[in-house]
Amino acid sequence: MISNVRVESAVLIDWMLRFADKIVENKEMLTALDAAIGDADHGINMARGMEEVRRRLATYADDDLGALFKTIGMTLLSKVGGASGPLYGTLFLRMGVASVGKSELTDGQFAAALAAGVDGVRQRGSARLGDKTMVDALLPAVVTLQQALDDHASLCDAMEAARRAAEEGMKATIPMQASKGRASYLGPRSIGHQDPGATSAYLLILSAAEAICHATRSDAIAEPHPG
Amino acid sequence: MISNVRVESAVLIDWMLRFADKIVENKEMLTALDAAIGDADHGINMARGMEEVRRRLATYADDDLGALFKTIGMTLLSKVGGASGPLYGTLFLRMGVASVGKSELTDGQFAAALAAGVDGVRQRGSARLGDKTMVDALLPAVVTLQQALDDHASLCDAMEAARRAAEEGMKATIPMQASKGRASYLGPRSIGHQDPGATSAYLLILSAAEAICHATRSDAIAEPHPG
Amino acid sequence: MKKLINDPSNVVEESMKGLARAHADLLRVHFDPNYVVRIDAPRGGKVGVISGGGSGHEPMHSGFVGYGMLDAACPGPIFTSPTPEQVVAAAHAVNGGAGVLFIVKNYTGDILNFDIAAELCRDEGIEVESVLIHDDVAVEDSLYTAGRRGVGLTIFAEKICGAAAEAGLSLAQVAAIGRTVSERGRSMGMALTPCIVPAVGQPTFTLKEDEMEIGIGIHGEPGRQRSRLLRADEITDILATTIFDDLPFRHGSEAIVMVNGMGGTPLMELYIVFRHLAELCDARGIAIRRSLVGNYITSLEMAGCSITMMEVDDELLRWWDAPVRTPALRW
Amino acid sequence: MKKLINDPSNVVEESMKGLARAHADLLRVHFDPNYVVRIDAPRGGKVGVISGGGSGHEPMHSGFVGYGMLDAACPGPIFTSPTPEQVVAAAHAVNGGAGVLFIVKNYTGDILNFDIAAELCRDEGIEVESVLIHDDVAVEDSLYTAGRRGVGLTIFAEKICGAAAEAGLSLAQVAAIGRTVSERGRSMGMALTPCIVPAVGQPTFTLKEDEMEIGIGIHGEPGRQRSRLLRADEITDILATTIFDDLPFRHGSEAIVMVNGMGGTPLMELYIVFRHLAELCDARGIAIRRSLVGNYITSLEMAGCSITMMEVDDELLRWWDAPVRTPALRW
Ligand SMILES: Nc1ncnc2c1ncn2[C@@H]1O[C@H](COP(=O)(O)OP(=O)(O)O)[C@@H](O)[C@H]1O
Ligand SMILES: Nc1ncnc2c1ncn2[C@@H]1O[C@H](COP(=O)(O)OP(=O)(O)O)[C@@H](O)[C@H]1O
Ligand SMILES: [Mg+2]
Ligand SMILES: [Mg+2]
Ligand SMILES: [Mg+2]
Ligand SMILES: [Mg+2]
Repeated sequence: MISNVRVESAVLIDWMLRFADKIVENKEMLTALDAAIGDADHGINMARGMEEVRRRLATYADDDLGALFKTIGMTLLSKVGGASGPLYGTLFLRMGVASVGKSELTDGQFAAALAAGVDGVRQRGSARLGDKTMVDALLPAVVTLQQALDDHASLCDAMEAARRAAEEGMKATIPMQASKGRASYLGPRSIGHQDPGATSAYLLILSAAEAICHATRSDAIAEPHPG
Repeated sequence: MISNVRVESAVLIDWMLRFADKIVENKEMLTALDAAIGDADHGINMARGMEEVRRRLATYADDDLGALFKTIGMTLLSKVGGASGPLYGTLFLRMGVASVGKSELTDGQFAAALAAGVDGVRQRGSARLGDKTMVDALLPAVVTLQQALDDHASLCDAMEAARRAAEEGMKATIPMQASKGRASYLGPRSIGHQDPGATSAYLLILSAAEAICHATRSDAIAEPHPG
Repeated sequence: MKKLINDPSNVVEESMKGLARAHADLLRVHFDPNYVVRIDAPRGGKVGVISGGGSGHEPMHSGFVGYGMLDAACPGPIFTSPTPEQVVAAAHAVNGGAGVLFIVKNYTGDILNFDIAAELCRDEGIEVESVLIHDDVAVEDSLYTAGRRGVGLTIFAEKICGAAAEAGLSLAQVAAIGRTVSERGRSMGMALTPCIVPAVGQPTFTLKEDEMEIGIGIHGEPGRQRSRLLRADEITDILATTIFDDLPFRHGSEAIVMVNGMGGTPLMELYIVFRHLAELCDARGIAIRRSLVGNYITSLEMAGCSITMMEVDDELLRWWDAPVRTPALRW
Repeated sequence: MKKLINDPSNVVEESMKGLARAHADLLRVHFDPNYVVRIDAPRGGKVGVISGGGSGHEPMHSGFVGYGMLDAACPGPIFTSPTPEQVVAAAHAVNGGAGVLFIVKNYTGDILNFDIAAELCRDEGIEVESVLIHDDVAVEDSLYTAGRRGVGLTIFAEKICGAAAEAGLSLAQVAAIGRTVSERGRSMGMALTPCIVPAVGQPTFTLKEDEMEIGIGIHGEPGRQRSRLLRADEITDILATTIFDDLPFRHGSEAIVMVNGMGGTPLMELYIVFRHLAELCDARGIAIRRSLVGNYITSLEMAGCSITMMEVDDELLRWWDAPVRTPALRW
């Protein structure tokens, strides 16, 4: 059995750096998706925010995960603008509230914090499943994550299941008619396009799975030969 | 020997109707020439004016050639605008002054009236030969006309010579650098394009030659069998 | 992409600098966070009127900062709503103790950011009211969608709330007047050509030589319907009739009317549209009491136009007629 | 050709009708011959200030008819100067016994038609003076050519002569002030895209995606020089330096400055240009006393800009600052 990963500051920063890289790499793609049913700025918005997150995390030292998530959330809130800024900002601010005073999270705590974050997104934007938003990728991911942990999967395996759920959720936005956000103005013309926010949300979950599984492997290698 | 033509109201109206037809037929071509070195309106301007001349001449009755030319000149002056309106307007107003009180012109009187008109154009616009304007077609035409009449050519033959001179003058504008009118703003970039005003002026002289030679032939046919 | 710019990532800041230099008698600008503020802010005892939204709609909003209209504008990046940080900073800059009014266009991003800003302001003891503008009749008005977009009526709300605030009305009163404006106004727009977001470099949609989009918004987004290119009068018929029937404007209605250019359409064409709109109003017995024709709320270099109409009474007309001194509107 | 028009041959008349409806408090229009005239014309004892030229440059000239600026404007067809008939009719409509001033841009067509109109007016006993505007430094100023084109400075002349006439100065005085304006102002423009004359349906020139024209006029004509597309600051350097050196503007010069849009360029970009122009003026010690940024003298939907600068003293500034109430300029 693979050892349990310690979800601490370094892992979460790794998550954010991976997410920043993916956002920057996929900036044009995300913007092109937004051009089709929105206003062609989602990639630009997210890249502006995540580049700033990357800058701030470069010298980040505080061990308190509540503070870490709050920094990420406030950075996105004050740099991104648009719909995605407050939504992703809220996600991390809520994860911060769930992590205050902790320097590491158990598997269950991590899943619960992520679920709280996604719940914040739902409250802020009042989008439901099927509205063709980032919620369509995020919600299946947290539900699947919790389920897999309940079924005693490792956090890495559970995150991999969550990633698959997010991917399916993202793809499921293609045939949907948007009823929230800018794409909803298009009415039926929004059908047939993948939602940009669901796509960046998939990259967020993908990055989390990568960071966690990478940490798990490092720990697994490290453990047999303790310092 | 071909009989002398009687340059009277009907012949001059025929001239104007032919000119109007040619302007309308060549409207796009004239405008395209003006697009290259001017502001793309010469054909439109001239057509607006000549269509109005055609309308007014449709019911025109007065035998006095001074009045006829004045009507044409005032119509162009009040309908064409731009550089060409006052210039062509002046041409006909001056022809009118030279024809006041006459109901027909001799060959020499016709040539002198046309020369007076062209002189008016030169005074109004103070363009010289070589400035790349309508003067480059008009001036050779009136000089050649007078010359041919002095050499005892018939008015029809003389007008045909004048037409050839106008055509050469028109083509000679191609290599010129404009120093008058809108094309002069282009400096050396005006070289290599035929002047639109010289082109409409050629059509004017061509129409005159056609109208006069047509009248000559009609007279020639009519004469052997007088009423 | 042919634009008079230096670097796509600096267009907002560079143009704010130019605005500040050109109108130093009316306003000043603040960077990081970015906002534009009246030269004499804060004015003690006066409600501060603040609006904001993505850039690329100039002169809206920054061009309406000045006496009798906005106290501050918060320009986001091109077509992207500003952040709460900008709005909170602007609120601090204009708050004269009588509270601040946010005029918010109905877009998810604008609402979320202004809502968070309002929460933060209230936490700091600044009284806040918001007026939501959602006048675009091209968009279905349904409980199950994001609702109608806020477009041209925003200018009317900024002018009228600005006048009421200048006259010393309370925050509750100014907000109530703003809500009346919001209820009484309707807009609809169309595009002949798309626009190019500088950072994107490509048009957000493409149209053939003989096509146009009816029911576009102001963010370069495609409209509700693509159609073959119609004559100006036919286009005006479609926009005007949809607006008339929606409020509805009836025989005897009095209205303030705007024919707005999307940025790339010559003024001459806007007057051609206004001409026919006036004929249609005449035929329906709608009295045009005041009008605006020009570029007021644009989409970069998009060609096209929008029509905004608001039913007015004498009180609203008085606020409309009150003096205003801003870069883009003055009388 | 994508335009909000009905029929290319009616654009001028239809837009005049719209103008009249939108600004019935300021002006009225007359058709056949076409002119736009101040609502309160003729004003006894006041010099009548008249300008005119081809249409397609809106808001110039019709948008500057009103209190403190033009008494009448004579719009010709698109890019075609008006006829003497129009100008004479306008002169009759505004003549209050103190004579009329023609503000004429230096184009052969404009000069010929206004000259003939002046002759006809004088025949009828109306005193006439003309001021010729020829401010375009892109064009060689030579005795052997038609000389420099009249462009942006026309707005300055209309504003300042209008103010002087409003103040009751004599025809000779107003004309003298106009000639001072003409001497002290310089302009230069550039285009990113050509424009399409409605009756033609095709652009008058074509530019590749990476090309621009420097030294264009306002009639859709090509410029003096084609160049690769430069950044806004580089373009501003070229236009401004040519203007600075021509007058010349020196350390200590005071100036009124206009950054004008050609019709299809967003306001944001004009402010970016103004920003750098202001930096250049600062560096040279030229004081910008007043400024205009916006679409004032356009070429239909052409994208691009022009810069106009005029050296001023306190007297010219006073005329500039005098109240004005027209569709496109008011303070
Ligand atoms: N009410 C909402 N709830 C959740 N997500 C939303 C909501 N509205 C929009 N979104 C998400 O935001 C994305 C667009 O983000 P972005 O383009 O950055 O902002 P904007 O729409 O303001 O331009 C959409 O693709 C969608 O996933
Ligand atoms: N000063 C002048 N003298 C004679 N002809 C001139 C002069 N200026 C211009 N033209 C003629 O006018 C023609 C252009 O006429 P048009 O296009 O109708 O007027 P505009 O130049 O005002 O648009 C030129 O091609 C030229 O032949
Ligand atoms: Mg977007
Ligand atoms: Mg021409
Ligand atoms: Mg956006
Ligand atoms: Mg012309």
